[in-house]
Amino acid sequence: MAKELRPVHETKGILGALALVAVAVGLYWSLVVAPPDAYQGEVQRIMYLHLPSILIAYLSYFLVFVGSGLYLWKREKRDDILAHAAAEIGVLFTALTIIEGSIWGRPTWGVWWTWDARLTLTAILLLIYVGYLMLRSLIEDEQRAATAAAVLGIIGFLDIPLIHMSVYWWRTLHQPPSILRPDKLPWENVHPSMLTALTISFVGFLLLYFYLLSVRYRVGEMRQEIKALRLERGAR
Amino acid sequence: MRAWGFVAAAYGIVWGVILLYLYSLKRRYDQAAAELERLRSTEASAGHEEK
Amino acid sequence: MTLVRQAYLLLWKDVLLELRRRDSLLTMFFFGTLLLFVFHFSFDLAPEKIAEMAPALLWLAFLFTGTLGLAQLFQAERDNHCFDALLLSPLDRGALFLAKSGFNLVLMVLVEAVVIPLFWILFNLRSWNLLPQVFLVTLLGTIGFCVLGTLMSAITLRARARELLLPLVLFPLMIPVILATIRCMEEVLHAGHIGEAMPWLRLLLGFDVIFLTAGVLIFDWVIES
Amino acid sequence: MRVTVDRLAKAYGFLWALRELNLELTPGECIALLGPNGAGKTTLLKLLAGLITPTSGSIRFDGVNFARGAAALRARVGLLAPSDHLYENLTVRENLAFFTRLYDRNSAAAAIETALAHVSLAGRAGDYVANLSSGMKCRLSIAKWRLLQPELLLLDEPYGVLDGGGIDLLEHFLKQQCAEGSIVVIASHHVARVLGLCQRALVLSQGRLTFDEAKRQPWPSFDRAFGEFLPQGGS
Repeated sequence: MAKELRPVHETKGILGALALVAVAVGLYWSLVVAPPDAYQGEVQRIMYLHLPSILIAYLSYFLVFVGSGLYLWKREKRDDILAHAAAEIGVLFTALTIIEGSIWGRPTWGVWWTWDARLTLTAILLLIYVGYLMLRSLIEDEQRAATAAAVLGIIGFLDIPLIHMSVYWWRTLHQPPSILRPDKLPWENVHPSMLTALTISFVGFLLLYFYLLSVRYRVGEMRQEIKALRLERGAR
Repeated sequence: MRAWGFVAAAYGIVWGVILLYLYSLKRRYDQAAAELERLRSTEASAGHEEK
Repeated sequence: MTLVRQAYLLLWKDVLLELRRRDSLLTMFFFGTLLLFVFHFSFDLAPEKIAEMAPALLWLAFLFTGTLGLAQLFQAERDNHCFDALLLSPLDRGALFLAKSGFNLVLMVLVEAVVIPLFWILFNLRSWNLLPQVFLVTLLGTIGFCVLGTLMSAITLRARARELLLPLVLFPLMIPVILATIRCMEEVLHAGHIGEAMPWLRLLLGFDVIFLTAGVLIFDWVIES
Repeated sequence: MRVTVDRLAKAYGFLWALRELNLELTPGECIALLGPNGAGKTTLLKLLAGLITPTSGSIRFDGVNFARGAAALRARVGLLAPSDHLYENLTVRENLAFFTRLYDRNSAAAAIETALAHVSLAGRAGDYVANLSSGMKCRLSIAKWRLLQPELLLLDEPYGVLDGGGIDLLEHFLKQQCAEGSIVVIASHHVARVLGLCQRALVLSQGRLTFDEAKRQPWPSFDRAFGEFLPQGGS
């Protein structure tokens, strides 16, 4: 995985520029071109942030899983650096998703927070990967930290479908879907330019994500090089 | 018009946070790059002194 | 077969050590009963309400006592560098995982065997005939807890503030087990049989199987001197 | 069993504990591992025992890489730590039974009693290890490794805690191990003692192997290589 990233961060200037353009176009489309939603009105525009964020978060956690698995298998430091970078950015986007959901929920449901299945699931994801970052920072020895984190990266990802299932069942059994649920987005009668806005937004977020990831990966790589150099210098 | 307030808050917070993250990333990047540069240059000279 | 033989040997060793010291078991017993008293005083509930709350309260108690056990799980190996002695040996690390999960399971089941009847007594519940099913559900949940808990205990072994870190990483991962056991127990107490909660029971079984397998396979890489 | 160490290196954080170490050990050899504190002796023993993973380089037993997970190879290596690696709250007998079963060796009660009698601990078989003196723990370790029969036995400073009788026991055991074709590596500061026992000396200094020769009687090269580490007056 990390190998494929190499050409990415060599061209990360271009990637950053592309991301900037896509994000700007996406913003224009989501805020100006797309019409307000028939039921939810203008608030629905938050969805152009919300859906890409959560997809990016899941993509990130998938990369954590892949990096962790490769690290345990091959013991290559770069896979661990990738997993660490992806986890950090995944946490960022998960937190953003929750904030957006909350701001969207206030006018839509009348509350900032409700124990809706989706919100709960996202909050649990955040807890798991904040735990992942804490675990990393609390283990002194670097190799051990990497190993421990890799195990959590794998176990956490394997657990997501189970958590997903349990949280959904729990909500549907407990609370009749009386309030408007976010999965009841009116996909049936979407305006075509809404879909376009969502697509452009998503592409923008994706480009931005890979830009952030490549920079964060490079930071990890440089820190590794610094360590290697110090080791060389400390050579006896 | 109240709805636009929520939209503005959401977009403002999200892009604000992302920009903050970008800033912190840039700081860490520059710090690491400077440290690496410093080590590389001193390594060359230190190697001469020892030999 | 070596796996099972070695796991049994290690489990035997841990049980023997526990019988001599009784550190974990006694503190877990005491803490479990203490929690029941605390619950009783903090939720002064009507009897019919208590049957509804019972599953959640019981599981809260097991979660806390179980974490207490997990925090001390590798204590025997820490003294005298015995962990090195195990790493040095031809021991299959999967066996170490099975033994440690099994040991925590033994401790927790012993505590549960006391705490559940005590709960029925202290809160004046009448449904004694449902206890076997409650135990069965609890057992399945406890297996899941011990399996994943052992893994997390092992990876936090060398962390600073590990007693705080362990529940922090463990509890979010345990949510399927917590929800499933509570829902199953509610159904048992309500309907008298597992009935509608069958999918939950399957989820619980799935969780146990997935992480038991993952643990045996992954533990080799978890353990480093 | 032939042990080949190839360009072995181990770093802790920013420091190299061991660098560029090449070594060849052949069956039946008894080897002294010498060097001042912090020279990397313990690191080398831990690497050979598989307790830590090398930063680079390899260790091979009969040509097979001794990497992580090689359970069959681990059974053939032993590390005798003077008073460690025993469960304090198990009895002497239970400790031996546990380890012999773990290594899948003869765990019959008779074998254990014989091994205990050999190190004169027969009377303490039912005592907890916690109640033994450190010298007795060391004797127990000798009994343990007698039962486990490793083909490569590593010892880290075994002399400190033993009395005269204990030292005789240990040396007799080590000679016997070598005679049976095992390799014995002893790290120690008791230079005269280990040199009396061993046929080959390795000297580590600041993480590098600076000396590796078979023993001769006047041995000027050794005195030159090692003299600087000895206290005034020499060995």
